[in-house]
Amino acid sequence: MLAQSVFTPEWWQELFSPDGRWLENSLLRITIGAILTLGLYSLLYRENKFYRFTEHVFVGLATGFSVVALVKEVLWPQWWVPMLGVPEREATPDVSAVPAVEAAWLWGALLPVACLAFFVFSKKHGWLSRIPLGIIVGLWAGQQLNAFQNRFLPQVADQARPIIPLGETSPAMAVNNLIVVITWIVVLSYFVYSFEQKSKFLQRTSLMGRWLLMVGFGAIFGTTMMTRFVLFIDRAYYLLIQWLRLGEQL
Amino acid sequence: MGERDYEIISLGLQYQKWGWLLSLTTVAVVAYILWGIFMARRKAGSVTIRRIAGLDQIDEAVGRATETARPVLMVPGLSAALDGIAVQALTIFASIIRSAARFATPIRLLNYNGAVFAVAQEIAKDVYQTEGVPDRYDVDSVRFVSDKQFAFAAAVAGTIQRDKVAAAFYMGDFYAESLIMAENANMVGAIQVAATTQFTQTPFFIAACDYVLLGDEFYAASAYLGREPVLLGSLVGADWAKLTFMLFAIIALFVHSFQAIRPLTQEQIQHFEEMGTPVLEGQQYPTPDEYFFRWITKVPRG
Amino acid sequence: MELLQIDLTLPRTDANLWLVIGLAGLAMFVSAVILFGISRVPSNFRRPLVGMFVFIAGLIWILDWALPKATVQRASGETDSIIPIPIWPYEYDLVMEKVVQGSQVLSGVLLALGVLSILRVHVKRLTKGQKDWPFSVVLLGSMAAMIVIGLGEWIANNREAAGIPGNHEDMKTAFSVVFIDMLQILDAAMFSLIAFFILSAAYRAFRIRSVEATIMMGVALVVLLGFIPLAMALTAGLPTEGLASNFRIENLKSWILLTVSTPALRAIDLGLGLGLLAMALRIMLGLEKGVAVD
Amino acid sequence: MSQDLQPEQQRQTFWETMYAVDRRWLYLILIIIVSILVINPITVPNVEDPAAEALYDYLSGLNEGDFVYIESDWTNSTRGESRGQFEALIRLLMRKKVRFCISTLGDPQIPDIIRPIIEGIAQEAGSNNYKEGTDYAIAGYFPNLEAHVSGLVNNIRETVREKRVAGRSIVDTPVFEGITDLSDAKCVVVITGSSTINLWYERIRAKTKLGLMCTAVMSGENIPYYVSGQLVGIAIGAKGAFDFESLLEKEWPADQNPGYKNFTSGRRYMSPLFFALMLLILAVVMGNVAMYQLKRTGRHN
Repeated sequence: MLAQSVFTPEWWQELFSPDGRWLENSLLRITIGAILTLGLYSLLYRENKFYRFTEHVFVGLATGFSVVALVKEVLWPQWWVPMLGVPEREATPDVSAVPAVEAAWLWGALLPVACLAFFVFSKKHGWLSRIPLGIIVGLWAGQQLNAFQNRFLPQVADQARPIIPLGETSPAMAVNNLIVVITWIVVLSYFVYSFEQKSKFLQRTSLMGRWLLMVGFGAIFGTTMMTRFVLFIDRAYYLLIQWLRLGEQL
Repeated sequence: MGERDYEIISLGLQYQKWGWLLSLTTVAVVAYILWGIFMARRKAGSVTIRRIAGLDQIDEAVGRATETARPVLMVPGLSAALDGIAVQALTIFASIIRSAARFATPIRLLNYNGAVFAVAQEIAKDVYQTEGVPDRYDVDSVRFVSDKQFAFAAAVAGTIQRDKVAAAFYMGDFYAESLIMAENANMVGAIQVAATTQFTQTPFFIAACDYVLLGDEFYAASAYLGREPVLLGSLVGADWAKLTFMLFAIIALFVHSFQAIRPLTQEQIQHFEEMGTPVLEGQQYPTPDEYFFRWITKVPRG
Repeated sequence: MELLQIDLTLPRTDANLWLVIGLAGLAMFVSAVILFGISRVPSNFRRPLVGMFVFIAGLIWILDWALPKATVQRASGETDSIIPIPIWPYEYDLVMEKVVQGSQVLSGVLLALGVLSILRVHVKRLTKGQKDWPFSVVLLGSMAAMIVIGLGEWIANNREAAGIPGNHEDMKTAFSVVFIDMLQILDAAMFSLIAFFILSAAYRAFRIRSVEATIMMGVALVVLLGFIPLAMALTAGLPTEGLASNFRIENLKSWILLTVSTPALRAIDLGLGLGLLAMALRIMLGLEKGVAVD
Repeated sequence: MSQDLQPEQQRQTFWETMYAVDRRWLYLILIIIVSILVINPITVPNVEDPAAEALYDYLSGLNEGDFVYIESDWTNSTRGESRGQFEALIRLLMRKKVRFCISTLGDPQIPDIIRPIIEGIAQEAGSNNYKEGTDYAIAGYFPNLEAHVSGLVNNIRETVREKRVAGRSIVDTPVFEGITDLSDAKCVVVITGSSTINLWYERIRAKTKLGLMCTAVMSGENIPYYVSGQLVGIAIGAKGAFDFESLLEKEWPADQNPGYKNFTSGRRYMSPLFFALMLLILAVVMGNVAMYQLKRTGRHN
């Protein structure tokens, strides 16, 4: 058993008689985090009051943080500062200079539009909330042409690799390239909805497509399992080594 | 400010160097879809689409919830903003809420995004109204939870376990948290139907849920449920686009194959130089990046 | 006389703060009045009106995609690639910039809707003393704490940057406690729970029931083994070249990932892309029920 | 346990239990296995993944004074995999006396997380006591990924000029000596748990080499880029970290170089990972055998 571990008095002394102020006591801070972690892990046995407590702390902190981020990353830099501008300030020995920002006061007009969204709670004027929402979803919709072109056309073009085993293409490569394209087409054929798949052949390909899809999903499953386990192992390290100090640190 | 303070050197960058072919392809896809919609509207009922397994189970799931008097859970995904995916999810949920409203089954519609929450609120309200049971609508049954991924997951898991939901529907964008929700719902023995546009999560839904819509069955769902000509039509258009892409893949396959066995000519080498994708010295055959269709998508424009 | 020549933007000095605030207020008022007018339109015009907003919003981006971009030589000398169509008082690209900025602000404000919903649910639970009301206290409390500390840290940083003396360290420490030691730890903990769920899910689902389940299981296990050193040691005896090398587990893994898995997933992805595009078109043309169109 | 010794009735119940084990037992076993092996890990042999070896060989082939740009955007949520990769990479670069600059994306807190790690490694034997501002620089946090990447590609100096160390901009420090364009960097290494790498594929020019250290989840979508030659190499997940560490050990054996620290979380996490995955495989096999047994004895419905 290591010195400094949870089973030694030193650990408890460090926890309760902090060097310096309590906020700087790293062991205390880790302890807070560790207890919250255990709270979430208790869900594995069953939903309980400890979990419920941790969950509500979590949601509270997270939502609070979103609000903070909204103010300091969106409203302030993207709306307030551009609207009112910033007067220039020269650098002083201990403060760096602040460049001037012109005041685009027209941003003020945006606020009422955004506020229309709050009519969603009103019975009579509920439809007004559809204006800001509509603008947002409209902007999203408009981007999709560009997104489709940039994301999918390269993929489709990339599928086609040489299948003639000459030049720099080895027979093995040629076979693989052929398999790639066939797989792609067969799987895509599974996602054709509106054509009656009367012929045996079409039904077979569609079934085949489903199976090939399962190969892809299996691969995802396999690669993901690893990452997830390592995450848990890392948490175990945090609890057992960093917190309880039951083994030597890295 | 208004007047020009610049000289135009070259115009139409995104159309240069065969770029127009890319734009044309996109336009063609759009045309397919619009044409499909147009045709389907002209003569409705002309379109039939293949069966989509998971969707037939919706009513069964809701019915089961009614018997046990336990709530139905719905999650419209973790879209970062109000986008078409969330809208599609809510469109599907509308029909679920409808049957829930008929059977007076309690619902839980948990949202990740403020805007999506607003729309969900509206839709739920409308459905209960049109079903003529506005009094059955509990305002708090449609909630915003959190817009931090795992806080959301924690809250959903907690809700599932506390309310012992009888049925759970996950539709839309899901990421790592998918399995947290699905396994917890599985613990309380809920019937689960899932459809996600993030195909990296589909395998986990397959493992933990009773019914999973694969890929764009998610988009086909509303057409399948509603049988509206517009939706069916756009589905047909998308099908034709898929077939065209298959054909294109085969053409590209042969083009590239013949390109790959012919050594680069001097003109080609010069051409690639001019186009900003220089050929390595001593290189005899074109590299994959120089295969025609691939090159089009990679050549720098402007 | 400066008041007379008001532009859409005006240089900000320490002097004209109130002028700027006044103008911003004016802008708010005017747009509020316009919107009030809109709210009065007869109900049969509402649908096309909202539809128009959606369509125009979409059109902005479609034009950005379609309008010919150009390489231009600025008067100042440097070259730049823009859409050479001036829209008073800006160039098109600058307008796009503003649109993006505006939409971010817009969707940001909508978070407030969510926060309202949270407050409504939990305050009601609290006042009505419903089941679990103490947890609502916890939630509201931690939320308030995070907001106070988060904004406090932000202000402290700004004051420090502005050279205003004072003790800024406490706030920073407090923030690092609630953010790094609590929020981030909670995040990682919840994330790591997936390890357990993946275990039980695999145990339940990986049964040789159907062809599909079997395929998925087989591939998952092969890929998994391809990542495990000891498993790789099993086939390490095979040659690294030639036919037999294909059966080295890591090569088998890579082959599956590259030759079958990737194209299969790209196919499903293309289908999703088409579905998304169709959705976008329906939304823009107001053919989609549910959103933006009543 | 051997079933033959058990009476008929009990054997059936045994298989029925195996067929549907309460998940909590699995969870408990997983916790026990991982806890034991995290507290005292056992050393497992390694077979380096060729892709990871390719990246290592390229980097370890660099000359003294070469410059490498690192884009690191892992947070606590992928710490398990990314931290090991990060540490191994930094060790290698320091031992090779390669200058590097790090910029982070995604989370303003990351610089605070990585700085102590780097300073810790700089203290180790063989790290040529690296100093911030002379041998390496931390360009800090950039909120906008898109702008940052294109900025680096177009004008690296302007993009990171803002960041100051000891009063002067990092581009005026020896770190950026002779670096006028990103293509002067011998390699850009991206350490990530998210898809930030995709932007690099789009933006980076052919001249600049690109290396990737990612989580296992991302391997499927990124291996193709290694095959097509867009990546010099790719280290995947904890295995990738372990590969790097064992390659460090091969180049600087600890017994010949006293004080050299080659292994950290990569090897540390490998044994618990291995046994956890074994548990998973065992559970799956058990479930299937049980199902088969029940089918055979007609108890499975």
